[in-house]
Amino acid sequence: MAQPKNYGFGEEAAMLKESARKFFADNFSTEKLHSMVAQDPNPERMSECLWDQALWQEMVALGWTSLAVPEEAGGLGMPLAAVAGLVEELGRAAFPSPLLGTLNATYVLAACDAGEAALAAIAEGATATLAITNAAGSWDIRDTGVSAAGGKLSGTASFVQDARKSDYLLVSAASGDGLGLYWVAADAPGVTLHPDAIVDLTRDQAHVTFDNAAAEQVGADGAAALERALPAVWTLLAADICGAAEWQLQTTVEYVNARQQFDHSLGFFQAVKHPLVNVMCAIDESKSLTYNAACAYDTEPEEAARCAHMAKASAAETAAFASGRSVQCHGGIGFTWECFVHLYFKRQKHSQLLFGDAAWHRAKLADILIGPVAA
Amino acid sequence: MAQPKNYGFGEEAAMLKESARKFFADNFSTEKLHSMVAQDPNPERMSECLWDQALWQEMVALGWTSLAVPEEAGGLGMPLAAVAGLVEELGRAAFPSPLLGTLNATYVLAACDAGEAALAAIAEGATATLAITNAAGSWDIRDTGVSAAGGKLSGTASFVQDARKSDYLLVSAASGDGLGLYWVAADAPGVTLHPDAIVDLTRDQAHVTFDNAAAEQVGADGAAALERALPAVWTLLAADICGAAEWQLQTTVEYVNARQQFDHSLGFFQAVKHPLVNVMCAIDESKSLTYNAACAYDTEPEEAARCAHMAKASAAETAAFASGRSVQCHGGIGFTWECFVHLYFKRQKHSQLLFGDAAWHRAKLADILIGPVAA
Amino acid sequence: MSESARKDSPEQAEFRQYCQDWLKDNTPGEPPVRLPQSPLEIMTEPQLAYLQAWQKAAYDAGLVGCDYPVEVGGGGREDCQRVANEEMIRARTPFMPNVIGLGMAAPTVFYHGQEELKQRLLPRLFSGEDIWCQGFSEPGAGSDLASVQTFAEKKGDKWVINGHKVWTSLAHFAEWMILLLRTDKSHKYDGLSYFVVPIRSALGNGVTVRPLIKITGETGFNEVLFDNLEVDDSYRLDELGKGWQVAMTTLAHERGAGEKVTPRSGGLKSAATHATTTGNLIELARGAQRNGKPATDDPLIRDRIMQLVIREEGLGQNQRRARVPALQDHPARIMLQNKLLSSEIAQDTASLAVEVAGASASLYLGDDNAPAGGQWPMAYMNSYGMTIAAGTSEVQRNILGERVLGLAKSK
Amino acid sequence: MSESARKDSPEQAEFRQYCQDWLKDNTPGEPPVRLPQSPLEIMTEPQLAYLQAWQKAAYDAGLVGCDYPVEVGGGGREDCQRVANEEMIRARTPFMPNVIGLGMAAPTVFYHGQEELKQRLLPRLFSGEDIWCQGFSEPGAGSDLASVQTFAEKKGDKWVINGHKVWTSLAHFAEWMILLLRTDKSHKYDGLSYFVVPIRSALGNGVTVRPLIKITGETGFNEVLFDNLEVDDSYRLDELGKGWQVAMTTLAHERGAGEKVTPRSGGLKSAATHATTTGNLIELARGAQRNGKPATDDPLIRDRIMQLVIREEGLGQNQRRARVPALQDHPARIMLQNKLLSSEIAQDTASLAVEVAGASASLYLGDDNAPAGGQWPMAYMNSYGMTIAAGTSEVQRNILGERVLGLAKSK
Repeated sequence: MAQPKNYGFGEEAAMLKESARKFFADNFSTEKLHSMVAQDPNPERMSECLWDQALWQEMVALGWTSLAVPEEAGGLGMPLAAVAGLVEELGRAAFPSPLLGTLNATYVLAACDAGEAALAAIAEGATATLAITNAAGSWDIRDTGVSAAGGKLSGTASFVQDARKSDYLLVSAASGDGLGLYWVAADAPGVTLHPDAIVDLTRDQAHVTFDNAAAEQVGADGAAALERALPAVWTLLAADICGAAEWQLQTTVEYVNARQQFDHSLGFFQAVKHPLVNVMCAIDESKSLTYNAACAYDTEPEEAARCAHMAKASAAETAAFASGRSVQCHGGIGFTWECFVHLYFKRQKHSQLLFGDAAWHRAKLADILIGPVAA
Repeated sequence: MAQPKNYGFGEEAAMLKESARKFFADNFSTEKLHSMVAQDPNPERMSECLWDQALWQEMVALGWTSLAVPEEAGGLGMPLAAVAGLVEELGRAAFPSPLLGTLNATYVLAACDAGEAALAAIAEGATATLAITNAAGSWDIRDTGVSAAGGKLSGTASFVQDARKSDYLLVSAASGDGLGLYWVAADAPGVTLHPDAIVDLTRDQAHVTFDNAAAEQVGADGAAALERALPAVWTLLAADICGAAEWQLQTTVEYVNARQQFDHSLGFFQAVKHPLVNVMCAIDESKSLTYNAACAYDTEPEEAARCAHMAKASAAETAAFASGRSVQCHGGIGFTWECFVHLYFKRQKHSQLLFGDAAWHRAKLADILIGPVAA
Repeated sequence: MSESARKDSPEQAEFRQYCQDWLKDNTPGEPPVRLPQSPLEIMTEPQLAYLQAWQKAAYDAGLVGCDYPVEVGGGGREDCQRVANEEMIRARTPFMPNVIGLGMAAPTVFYHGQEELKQRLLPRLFSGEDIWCQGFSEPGAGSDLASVQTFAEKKGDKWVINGHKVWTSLAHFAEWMILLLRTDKSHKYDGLSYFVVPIRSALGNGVTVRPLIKITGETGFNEVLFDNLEVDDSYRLDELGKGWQVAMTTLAHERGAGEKVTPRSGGLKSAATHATTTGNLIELARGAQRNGKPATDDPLIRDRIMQLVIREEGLGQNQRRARVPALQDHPARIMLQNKLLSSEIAQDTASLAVEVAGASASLYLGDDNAPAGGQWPMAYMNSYGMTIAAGTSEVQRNILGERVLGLAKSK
Repeated sequence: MSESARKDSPEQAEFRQYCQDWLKDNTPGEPPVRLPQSPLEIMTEPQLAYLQAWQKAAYDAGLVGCDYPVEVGGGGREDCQRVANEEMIRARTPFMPNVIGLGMAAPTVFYHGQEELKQRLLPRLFSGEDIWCQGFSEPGAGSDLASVQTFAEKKGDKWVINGHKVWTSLAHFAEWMILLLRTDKSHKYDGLSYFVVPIRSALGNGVTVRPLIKITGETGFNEVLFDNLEVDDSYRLDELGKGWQVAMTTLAHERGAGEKVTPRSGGLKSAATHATTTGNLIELARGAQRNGKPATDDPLIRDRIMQLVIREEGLGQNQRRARVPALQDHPARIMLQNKLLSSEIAQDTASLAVEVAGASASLYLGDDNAPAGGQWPMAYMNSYGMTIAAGTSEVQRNILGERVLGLAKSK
């Protein structure tokens, strides 16, 4: 199936993106974000989970959590290209929420053989997140820290994103039959959330222990489902990064235009101007690759992994680069807690490494384009 | 044995370096170099070997070819730190000559068990070069394209530097007893030089075929001798690169100071200024590491490989970076044959890759500092 | 149906079919001579003749200048050049030799020339019968283009031109030149005017063309000296003193940001010779050895090639996204990056290829053992032409910072 | 004999032996509190007390201020501070808390203060009893230091100071501040003067110190507000209007390019806490997993670590080469690179460490599972303090380009 020239990003998608941008602009300024999540600067602070639940309920009411749910499961069944547009705006606002986790779970469930009930729950407003990573932080599909036997889970899932904002966990677990996927309420018996104390102030994270916890198997061939769905996960994270990076760029441009040194605005100096241009070019590369990956996911599944590896590899580099320049170009003020750039800096460093850093994705891409290394 | 603080770079070394600089400044301007080697710009030209043999004879008379020959073999036995100083000046002048090859051969011979006669020949003014690389351009010691049997050589040595300027070849060859080193006149029966058509106008290069050619074995354990001596080879090449890079930097600085655009000299613009500062810092790193490597070779042989890998890895990067900036900062004129920067650009690209590029040396360094990768 | 065809208007759809049909029968076969890497490097008459014949055929068939009015020799179509380009590139036709004419001179003459001049010059420009060159840069005016000193003095109703232009690609074949010069020494920008001038017919009679040799050893561009060349006032484009504004039209089209789509065929992927692409880089790496194994097995090489693959694909996807209005942040933001990014990607690709080739990268065109015939080191050197000419990368970054991000002008 | 001792003068050799003997018995044991990563980040009184006690002991033993004259509290020795530093670093003593005093205030007061002032201030500076801070930067004067607006107005024989300084490390503990201010609004550079002013004794009486919180969440620097602070004219250094020249003495010493060697102990390698070195990075990589194997087995990680190892060693060897006159290209060329290179190497080292830690790099100081206690992400964030403070990397490159390469001033 050939890809549409416009990424399948039609009018409906454009309206969704525009309305999301307006929603965050109207309801959730960076100032509000800062006053919500950055109350306690103590670097040894315990883990916190601070978010605007009232606003979240509005988002649910707008249907944003069920966008990706297939129509037959009660959702809107919108293409990933449209969802990516929404997530780009989410990233631009750095809005703390379980949206990304819920979307991720949606794509995985949709690739499962028995995900209908869980998808229906999501379509009705339930939130969820992926619990598929082991304590070593491996991004390889088969590396889980959880095992399953007789429908019960044991072990630990680490680096679970926005766990405390999520009603359900979608867990990968190994058993004699291979890797399975399981759906379990976050507050189910035998499930314990251990919040992590993390750098990123706009997310929460936990490791989750399972002590013989009863769970519903939703995917018998978990590896196949993850292989199909992870390109969507990478694409959405790339979209989030692009939005956040655009905020970093625009905020920094504003600052260097206003700040005067040596009788010129800072933006006059090529040592400031050229790196910011490079940031812009990096963002554009990542954005274009993100929509390409979304479109491939929607229309050419056999190309989805290749395109998504490119998108996340590019976005990971963009996240790191845009973050570094946003602080450096802000100078001394950028190094303080009171300047908002640190919020995005920390979110981006987190996103950069999540679900595979640039080198990891490039290695996978090379396996596709060049072929694996001879043993 | 502890290293001297000053790299063992004493008064004698300083005088040698200073006199070499003066020698080239007085006798061999870049203009002279250009008119000698750049007569034929045709990119499909055949291989050429253009050099100033009269000046070379003066250098031999000054004793420069026997500097590194041990005193007991009739040479001056100067430390590598001092020789590196001379080679830095050679690189700055980009002087086409068999000096580097002869010095390389000297260090390898000095590490051999039966190199005395060959060293004596060098002390008396003979020139030589290493023929230790196979057609695949492998820099690993054991990868030779030549085999030995009964004192006769067969096969091909590739990428032999300044072959047509050399009286003798020092050849590595595999036999049933392992890797041996052999000394053979370049015009001996059974030895045929096939000149390569190369980019670099300041060197000549050839592949050499051996057809049952009689040769004298000078090193029974060739691998051990090369392992001992190659750090000196890498260090001298790094020194050559540093000298050439300094020429590139100074020439470019002069140009950007003179050239006016937008009512300022080009050097006013940070997009020119900062890259040139980065070139300077890269050169200084490489220089410091080069003298450190030379000093280690002289005084702490067990550290020689570690330090020389650093020096050549650093210098290879510096060669590439300084070359790129020298052309870019010269703008349109730098892109022409008539501007001298192309001579150094081409020499540096050649040096960058010769005897191991940056990544190759870093991989070897990692084996030393981290330990080899578990199989 | 191809992806490009998906959004065709009826006119475009019909034209696309026409192009496909014509190209099926008329795409030229193997060239009788080795072609250069780009039209700007055409060195010999046989190269030129082969490429000129192709351009003429394509023009006669209506695939060149489609969107220009019929009166000036165009096809009178609407937004069809894009379609013709897509089909010619798909058909891997050779490139067209009159690149400066098509990409820069045609839109400039069209938007700023008098009607009579357009009707006279454009048909032979489109057909490739008249090759054009560009006289902008001077020894003292590179990045700072507005400081050109070539001067035209009014004598009667003629202009007498004196000066010195450099880096003029194709001047040795050109009939015409677009020429930025000075008619008033007292104003930097407002003292500039813009002419078209005959080159070939004035050789030895006010015009001297001297080849410049490139760092690679190739010829291909020239310096052009004007010594009292007399030209008619009708060769002036737009008003006196408006040369800078006219030049902006030229440069916008050069950067791909102009109103007219440049007729393009061939392109990198169909070049008869070696192209600086990651695909070719991977081929090189498969054949090169590193530590006794194919270089494609080296994780560092793999990673660095993938970095370039991603940049190359990003650039391609930029072009695609630039046509989706809802995914734009600023109208010119993507298009103004093209030249900067494509030249730097090409440079880094060639640079990595040289590293991958390793010791063999020392071998040049004249060597039988050189990988890819020695074209990688040549491509690497030529890449500096791309990052320097037509606005250095430094100037491109200024333009992007100032026009798109709104940062203060660095000058 | 150690390599450092090889070139000692007789005085230095004797002094070195003395230092070694003293340090054998007097190097402090494990600190009772967790120490910060650098003296500039001292946050608590117990940290300060421990470090102050060490500095006092070292001063009393003659290891601090050795090269200053006896009259100002120094040791009256010649080129011996270097020796003491080497031995203290070898002995892995803690760092000294009064870094700004020792490194910047002492040489400035010494070269520009009146005799009486020197004799009064320097002994307690060397001993660490009086902590010093630096009042240069302002909200509107960062890289463009000469645009400071803090103003001193002459009233009788007193000066009345009003203004706002920022990024003043250690101000919350400081007795004294070196202060660059304006005494004339009509000249940018020549309107500047330089004072030493009491901070602690004037708190609430013309001086307010407010902590600023860093991006990491740590405190450690401050803003200092002057509201009609009265100071005596004897606190002025050098002539009125010569503040910029005096500040150059301060900055030269800050960049390690001044005449006086700064007393230094500890240093990165002996810091009680985690240091941003490639050695620690390799340890981290040994413990981290990548694709099911130690990250030290990953060829890309190995390569990138080696890039940093080489830069780190290059910086160290630069220091060594800077003392070999025959291997210099320009007197200040190497030393002026120090700050730029060391800060960027630290930044890149911490950045790579964060990548090596991977998912675990999300974990911060308060998390029990954080690799190295979460100090790598903190070090990465703190590294921007290093590339921004005391002349941003951009300003450092200007300085190098202008002073060493002789390029035109960018302003």
